[in-house]
Amino acid sequence: GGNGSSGSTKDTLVFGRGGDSTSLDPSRVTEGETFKVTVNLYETLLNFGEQDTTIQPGLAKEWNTDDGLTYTFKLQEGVKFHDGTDFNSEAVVKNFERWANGDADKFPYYKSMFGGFKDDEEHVIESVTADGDHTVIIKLKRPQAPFLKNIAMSMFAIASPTAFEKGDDQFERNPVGTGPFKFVEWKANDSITIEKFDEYWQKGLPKLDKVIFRSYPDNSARLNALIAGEIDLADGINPADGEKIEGNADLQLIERPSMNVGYLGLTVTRPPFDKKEVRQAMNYAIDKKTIIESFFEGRANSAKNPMPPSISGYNDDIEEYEYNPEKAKELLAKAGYPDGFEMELWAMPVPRPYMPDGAKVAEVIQSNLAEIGVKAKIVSFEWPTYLDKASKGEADAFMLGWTGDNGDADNFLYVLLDEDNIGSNNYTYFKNDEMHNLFIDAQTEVDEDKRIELYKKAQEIIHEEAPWVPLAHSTPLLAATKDLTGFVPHPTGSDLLSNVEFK
Amino acid sequence: MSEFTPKMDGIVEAEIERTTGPWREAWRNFRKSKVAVAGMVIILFFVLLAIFGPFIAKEGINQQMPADRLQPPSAEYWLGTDDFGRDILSRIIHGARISLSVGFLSVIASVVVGSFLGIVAGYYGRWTDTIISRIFDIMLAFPSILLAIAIVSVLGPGLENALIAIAIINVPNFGRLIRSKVLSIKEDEYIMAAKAIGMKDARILFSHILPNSMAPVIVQGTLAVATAILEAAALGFLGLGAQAPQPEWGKMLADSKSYLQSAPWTMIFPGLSIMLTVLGFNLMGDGLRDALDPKMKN
Amino acid sequence: MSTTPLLKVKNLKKYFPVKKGMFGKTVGYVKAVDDVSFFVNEGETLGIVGESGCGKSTTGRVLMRLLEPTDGQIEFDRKDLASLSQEEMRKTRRDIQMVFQDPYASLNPRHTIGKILEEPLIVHGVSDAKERKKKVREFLEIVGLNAYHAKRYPHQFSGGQRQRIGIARALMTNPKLIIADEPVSALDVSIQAQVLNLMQDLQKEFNLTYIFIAHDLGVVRHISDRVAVMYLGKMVEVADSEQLYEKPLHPYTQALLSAVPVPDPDYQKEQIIIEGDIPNPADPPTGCTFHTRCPFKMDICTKVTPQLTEHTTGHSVACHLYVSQVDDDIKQLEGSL
Amino acid sequence: MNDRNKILDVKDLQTTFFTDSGKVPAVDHIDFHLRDGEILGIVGESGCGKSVTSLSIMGLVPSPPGKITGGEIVYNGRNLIGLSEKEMRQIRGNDIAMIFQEPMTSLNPLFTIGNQMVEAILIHEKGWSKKQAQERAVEMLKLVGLPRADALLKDYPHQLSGGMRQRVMIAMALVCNPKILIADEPTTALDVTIQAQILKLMKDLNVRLGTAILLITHDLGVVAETCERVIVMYAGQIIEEAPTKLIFEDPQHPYTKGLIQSVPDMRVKKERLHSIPGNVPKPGSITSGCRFAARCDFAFDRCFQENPELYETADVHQTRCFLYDEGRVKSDVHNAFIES
Amino acid sequence: MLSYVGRRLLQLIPVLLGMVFIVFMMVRAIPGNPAQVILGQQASPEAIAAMNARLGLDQPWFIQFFKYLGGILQGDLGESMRTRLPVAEEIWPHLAATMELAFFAMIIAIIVGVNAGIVSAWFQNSWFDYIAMILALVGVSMPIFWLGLLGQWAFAIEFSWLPTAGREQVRDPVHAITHLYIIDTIIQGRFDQLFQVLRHLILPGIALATIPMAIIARMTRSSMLEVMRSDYIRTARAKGQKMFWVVYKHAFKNAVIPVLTVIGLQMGMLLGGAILTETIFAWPGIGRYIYDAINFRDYPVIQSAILIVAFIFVMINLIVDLLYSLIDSRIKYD
Ligand SMILES: Nc1ncnc2c1ncn2[C@@H]1O[C@H](COP(=O)(O)OP(=O)(O)OP(=O)(O)O)[C@@H](O)[C@H]1O
Ligand SMILES: Nc1ncnc2c1ncn2[C@@H]1O[C@H](COP(=O)(O)OP(=O)(O)OP(=O)(O)O)[C@@H](O)[C@H]1O
Ligand SMILES: [Mg+2]
Ligand SMILES: [Mg+2]
Repeated sequence: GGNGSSGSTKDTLVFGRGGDSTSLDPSRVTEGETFKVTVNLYETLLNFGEQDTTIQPGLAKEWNTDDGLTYTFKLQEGVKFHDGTDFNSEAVVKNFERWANGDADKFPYYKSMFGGFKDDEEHVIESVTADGDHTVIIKLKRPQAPFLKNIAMSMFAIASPTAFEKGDDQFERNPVGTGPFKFVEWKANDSITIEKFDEYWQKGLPKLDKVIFRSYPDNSARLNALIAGEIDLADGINPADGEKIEGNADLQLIERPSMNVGYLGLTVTRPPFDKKEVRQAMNYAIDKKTIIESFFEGRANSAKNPMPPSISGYNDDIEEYEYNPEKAKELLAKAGYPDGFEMELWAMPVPRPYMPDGAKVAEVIQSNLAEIGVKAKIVSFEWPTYLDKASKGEADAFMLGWTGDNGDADNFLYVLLDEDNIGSNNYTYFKNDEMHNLFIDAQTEVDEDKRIELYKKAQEIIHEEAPWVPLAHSTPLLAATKDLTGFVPHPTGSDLLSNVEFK
Repeated sequence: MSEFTPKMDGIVEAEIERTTGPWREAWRNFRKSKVAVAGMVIILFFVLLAIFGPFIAKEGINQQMPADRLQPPSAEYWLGTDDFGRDILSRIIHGARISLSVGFLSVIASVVVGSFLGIVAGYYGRWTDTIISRIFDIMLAFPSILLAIAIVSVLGPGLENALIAIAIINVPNFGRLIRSKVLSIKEDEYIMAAKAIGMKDARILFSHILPNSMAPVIVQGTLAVATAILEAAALGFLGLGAQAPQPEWGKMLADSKSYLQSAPWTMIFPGLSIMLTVLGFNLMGDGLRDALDPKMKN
Repeated sequence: MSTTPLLKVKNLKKYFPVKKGMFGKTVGYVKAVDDVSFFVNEGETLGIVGESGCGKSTTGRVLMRLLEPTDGQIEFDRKDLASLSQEEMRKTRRDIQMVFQDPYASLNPRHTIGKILEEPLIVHGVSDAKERKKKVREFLEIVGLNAYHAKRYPHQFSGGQRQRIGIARALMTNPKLIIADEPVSALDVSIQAQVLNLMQDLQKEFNLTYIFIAHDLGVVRHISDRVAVMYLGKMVEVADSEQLYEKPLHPYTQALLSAVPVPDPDYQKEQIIIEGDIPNPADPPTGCTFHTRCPFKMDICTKVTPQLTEHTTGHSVACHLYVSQVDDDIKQLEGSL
Repeated sequence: MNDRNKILDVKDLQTTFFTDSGKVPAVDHIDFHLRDGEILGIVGESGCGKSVTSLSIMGLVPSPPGKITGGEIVYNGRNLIGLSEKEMRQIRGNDIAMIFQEPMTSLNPLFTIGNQMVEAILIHEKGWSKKQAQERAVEMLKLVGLPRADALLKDYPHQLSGGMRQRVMIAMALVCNPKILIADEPTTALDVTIQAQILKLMKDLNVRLGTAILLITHDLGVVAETCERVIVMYAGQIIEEAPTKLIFEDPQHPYTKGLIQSVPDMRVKKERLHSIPGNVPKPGSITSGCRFAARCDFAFDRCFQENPELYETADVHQTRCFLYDEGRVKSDVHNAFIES
Repeated sequence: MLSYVGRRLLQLIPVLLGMVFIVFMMVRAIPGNPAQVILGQQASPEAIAAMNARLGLDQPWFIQFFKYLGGILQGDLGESMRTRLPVAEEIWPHLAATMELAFFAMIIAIIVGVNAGIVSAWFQNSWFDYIAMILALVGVSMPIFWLGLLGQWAFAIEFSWLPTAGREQVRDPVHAITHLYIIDTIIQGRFDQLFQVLRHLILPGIALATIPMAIIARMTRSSMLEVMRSDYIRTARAKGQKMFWVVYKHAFKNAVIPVLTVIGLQMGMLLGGAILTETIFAWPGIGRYIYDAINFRDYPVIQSAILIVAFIFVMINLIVDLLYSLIDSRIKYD
């Protein structure tokens, strides 16, 4: 690197990423770049596991419930917010009250996760009360299976009431939490700087003095900056560059545990995709292996279900559709399309962790389909238009994907394929009553084994009906300088940096 | 009267240069300029590529050969292969067709629309002029690439829409050019002469004003093809222009950005093609300017 | 040469507004032609001389209504041109034609000579293409060019040849009156003579009437029967050319004549060198516009604009010197009676 | 008159333009001299090489495409051709000054009159202060008859009329007391009344300051009124040279004669003008024989084959015409003219 | 003069109004719902409806338009839908970043372009002239994104002479005061940082400068050639003036006006059109800002930012026009 670290010791981590955050109040946004920062500024009552989505203690050191309706949380003691105020049960209550008193526009995620706001029928939370300084009791109106996982999501981080009481807009520019780092400076579209919080309650942490999140919209530019030594850690590495990084003695390649799925959605309301045979034919026609080899550089697993294997409820018994153009042709003939048909194939215009290069994958799919006589025209829109149009059911077949938020099966299957989500995340307009009932049951089923059964059943239906061609569960790549240690990438994409240091 | 032969000081035949029309004259001037001819040769080369190339390189523009991904230039693949294992040379040859058609078509569209508006504004003047000129002002006040991006955003990404956007952003340039040309030619003495023989306005417009404003339009048009190709490539580069698997050069560049270090040929050749073609048009435009319209400046 | 006036101009004015500001407010006028009256007899040549910017060209153009007159009457062939509709005027133009100063700018560079000469015929309804072609050839030869020149383009001709083409174009419609605006100023001396001779020959042959605009007094004398002198938009003196050159009355005419260098080293002339420059036509002096440079300036000159009045038969002058003199003469006459 | 020094001696000067369409010998072997304090006229029609001659003397021929391809220009015993640019600069403005045809465009529109005059002075008067230079400028402006000379220094050229600008040009040219003033059509762009003023001024200055003037014009009238001696040029060559009186009284070359006859005379009305047939040739378009042969009424075989030299027909009179070749009898010539 | 400026500003009003209107309509014609974009894939239809209401997008377009217009008249450029910050506040750092880059590029372009043009005209048809003009042609033919990438590859990655991207050293960020880092570092006396800031400017600056440089060089040359033929240049030489001064004083001043026009136009182009360079060099500038805003359907940001860029563009042209009269006293505005 030409301009090494002038003066500053290796106490500063520069983290290169694809875009800027939009807010530093995690409860107000749904967007991953924000959480990447806030996970280091705030903490949640419960945490996910280091590299999975199991429930671990967070600001609450213990919790329990008897009936799945009343939850008691014992809070850590001696925790302080960055502004010097104390973290206690009252603060927790105030945070929940703030959310519950908001609206969908302010706290969109709260609604998705807890069904609604204070006065809404659907609102799951009955009450949040303090029992002394360090105990919080949350009562639910009805059981919610993934409740604890929801609590552990980054957006439900506990912020300093004194800070957010100054006004929401003021607060999201001046975040105050209990996390290992505190906020320093934000240069819009450029960088966010956070520094070590000296009074952090976990002794010895964080190890770094300072972290700078720097935006490089272009993947190659980001990698270049890493090679040049301008940054220490780069998110969003093209799979194509993986080999190069591995060959570079100064760098290390880091794989993020996969918790995503990339798929080709088939809009079941649009002929010929209203025919199951056609959808199955598509599944047979696409050569996932080549796709994965060429454009995930092998750093992905071929997908057969709409959710990754790491999530409990994954049905491994399902037999993947093999690559078999002949069979596909047969099915097409059966469906009444012996000579194939013409269709639009929507290609993602932007790279996403689950789909590093949509356009190129589309090209492979296009040539695969050509083999079974299907003429696909590749179509692309800008991302917002793409989503908007796809959600309106305007695409024949579209590429998309999903990264799990909380590691729950519900967060994949129900959100992406249930009829309730037609018009939002169920872009295929797929509808199946049996499956719908399975999902609803699962949402309130507290017994984990029973839930798993329900989801496995649902996956069978999905496999048979084939509204998707599941493509891959990719392993998103990061790269770092060789001397960086203690970095543990999280499947959700929000990485806690308190253990990171330079050797 | 026909037997009238004034005592005339006869004209020696040899004194009148025996050359032909202004166009032929321009061509002679043009030929004299080495740079201009070089430009024309470059363009011809790419035009021939565009026309016949697809027959030569019939095979494999979209033929994916996963086994041959990212091969460096070799005897088999003269310019190497891209990340699909496609032959870059074939794709560049096909790309010539795209870039040239975008360049020509968009410029023709803007010339037609711009000329129409420019003539209306320049010849009829008054409020039509005011309105049209204001619209041109407004359009020109936007940085052109931003305007193009916005238009493509409205229409949706794609080669056709990029073409339309480029055509639109160039309209005011031609409109203004024609307008000013019409205004200045309107004052020329031969227009006065045409009026003096009792010619009607419409005839003056079509027989005198239009043909005389064509030279700068041709020059400007040639240069505009150059810019249009660059703009199309820029839009392609931003992912707003040509879509996969069209072998548009700007898009090829964007697609190969990440192989800058590992497979530089994937991006060097498309970039070079853009530059050469554009250079060709710029050279030729310069030559045409000198030949057709020496007074016209940059 | 008959004596019926072919053209009679009365109180002709052409003011160009001087505009300023965003809304083009008119803040004044350039009085390019200011109250000019004269006539031209059939078959004669009226020369108009004056220094640059005095309004010669404007007068010519207004006569053809290439510029709309601000005021005044233009009686041509018993029609008032100033009141014709655009369309009627357009048709009348076949009878009045123009030859322009700049032989380079007045021919469309993209048209062949044939096309240029054919156009007047097309415009005025000669529909037979063969006849048109024949006429083009005929006139090319009349002006001393060859029939095959019809295929050539203007830039292939020299200035003098182009001026011949310009003249041929003017002749195509058999006009009665030709207004020639400095037709020889851009030409070399030896070529100038050719063109002047040609014009004289054509006049005789076709019984043409000329208004010949020039700033070269020698040329004007040579070609004109009568001469009008203009200064700052006004006519200051009109007379038979013989008279005007022998016995100029207006001090300006006198100065002008004395200023012209004569190609004869032995010629002794009285030198009247007038001081100063021509005033700005947008802001002309009051009274007699020449008073700022006049060696015989009187008080009245700064206040009263002298009218063009006939001093002796066919010799009019606009100068206070003569008004009073005439008055004196009359008095003397009266006294002697 | 003849005993005055030759202050400038041009010998066999050739200036050629190397253009895309070939070599153009704009000045083709010309010889002449200028004497101390005289006014020498050069007349000729457009394109005959008058301006190129004067630019050659100044060393200002635009190059490329122009180049002095031969001859000598001797000033003060020094051949100006071959001097370095630096040496030439010492001479320009200081020893030989020049004014141009278009007073409208000869002054830099973006600098004040004062600025341009002071510049002209300071280039050559190294030791002078700006103040001194300004005083000198005012003095010169007064000399050329400009009123309110002080105020004028602050004016821009566009604020002056054509006549005033030409006076400023003259003042600027004379500011360093040059020995020679070359005036290239100084009055062509001016109205006659103004032309008369400027010509008078130049004659006055010639007498008062003794500056030799090379006056270039195409107007025979101007020559007749102003010059002592005249050179007539045609197609890059000198075709006749004589004192003014002689040229007009006894023009020898058919061209000169034709030229004089073709000018309409203000004093008498000629029935018909004499006219020289044909066109003015472009330099370089006629390469063999006499340049004028094609238009000449007296041309005979030899004229189309050889280019005549300048024949000395009298002590002070030279003509480039075979009619004056030693071999031919003078009277023949005379008869030929009378017949014409 | 002042009244002229006033009048020009008045004349700007219809143009700006037209621009506001066009931008407003165009932005709304872009498919895609901002609320959807803001809330992301996960959002429920109700949330989107609520967001629409909050953003005022549920109202008819003309009401939205007049509200926006009213806001602008009161100096309120609206609030970013995405970040909820006032656009007026958010835009400056981006604008400053682009301005710094554009000025830097323009200075390079002017210094190199003007001198190359002058020398080319002075020694017309010399080797220098040929090479400079061919280079200039190559320059205008250069896809700058390609040039930028190649530059980055060669100088930042292969040789590591220059930083690959960004405005400052990431590890040692400049404390922003004016957001023009050159000025900020000077104010703070951080000359080490100033040095770094300049180093960061070089690659994107040169990439951005290429086209204007070439255009300026060509313009200067042709303008100079024309001027050099004029009579007053001959006059200056006839005085005995040195060629250097004739060229640089007499000729250049006369040739400068068309060059200035081009500079003005190009400056405007750079401000809005640096988007490709900004993308490649991760430069947090206005072009990128607008591009992102388009992607996020952030109506107020798109509208206001484009408006501001266009306004600056128009103002630059006004300033150029005023400069004319400073240079050439014949040009008078009254
Ligand atoms: N279209 C016009 N608009 C405004 N002023 C004009 C226009 N045409 C001519 N003038 C002015 O009218 C006056 C007379 O001009 P005109 O061309 O008739 O003069 P002229 O005698 O023909 O001069 P020249 O000898 O230079 O041709 C001049 O002061 C000129 O500036
Ligand atoms: N820059 C040039 N390039 C090429 N040829 C030139 C150039 N300058 C002059 N000439 C040629 O030299 C010939 C003589 O030109 P010059 O300017 O001396 O004529 P002139 O006698 O001064 O004419 P005028 O009366 O029109 O000023 C011209 O016919 C032209 O062809
Ligand atoms: Mg005129
Ligand atoms: Mg000359």
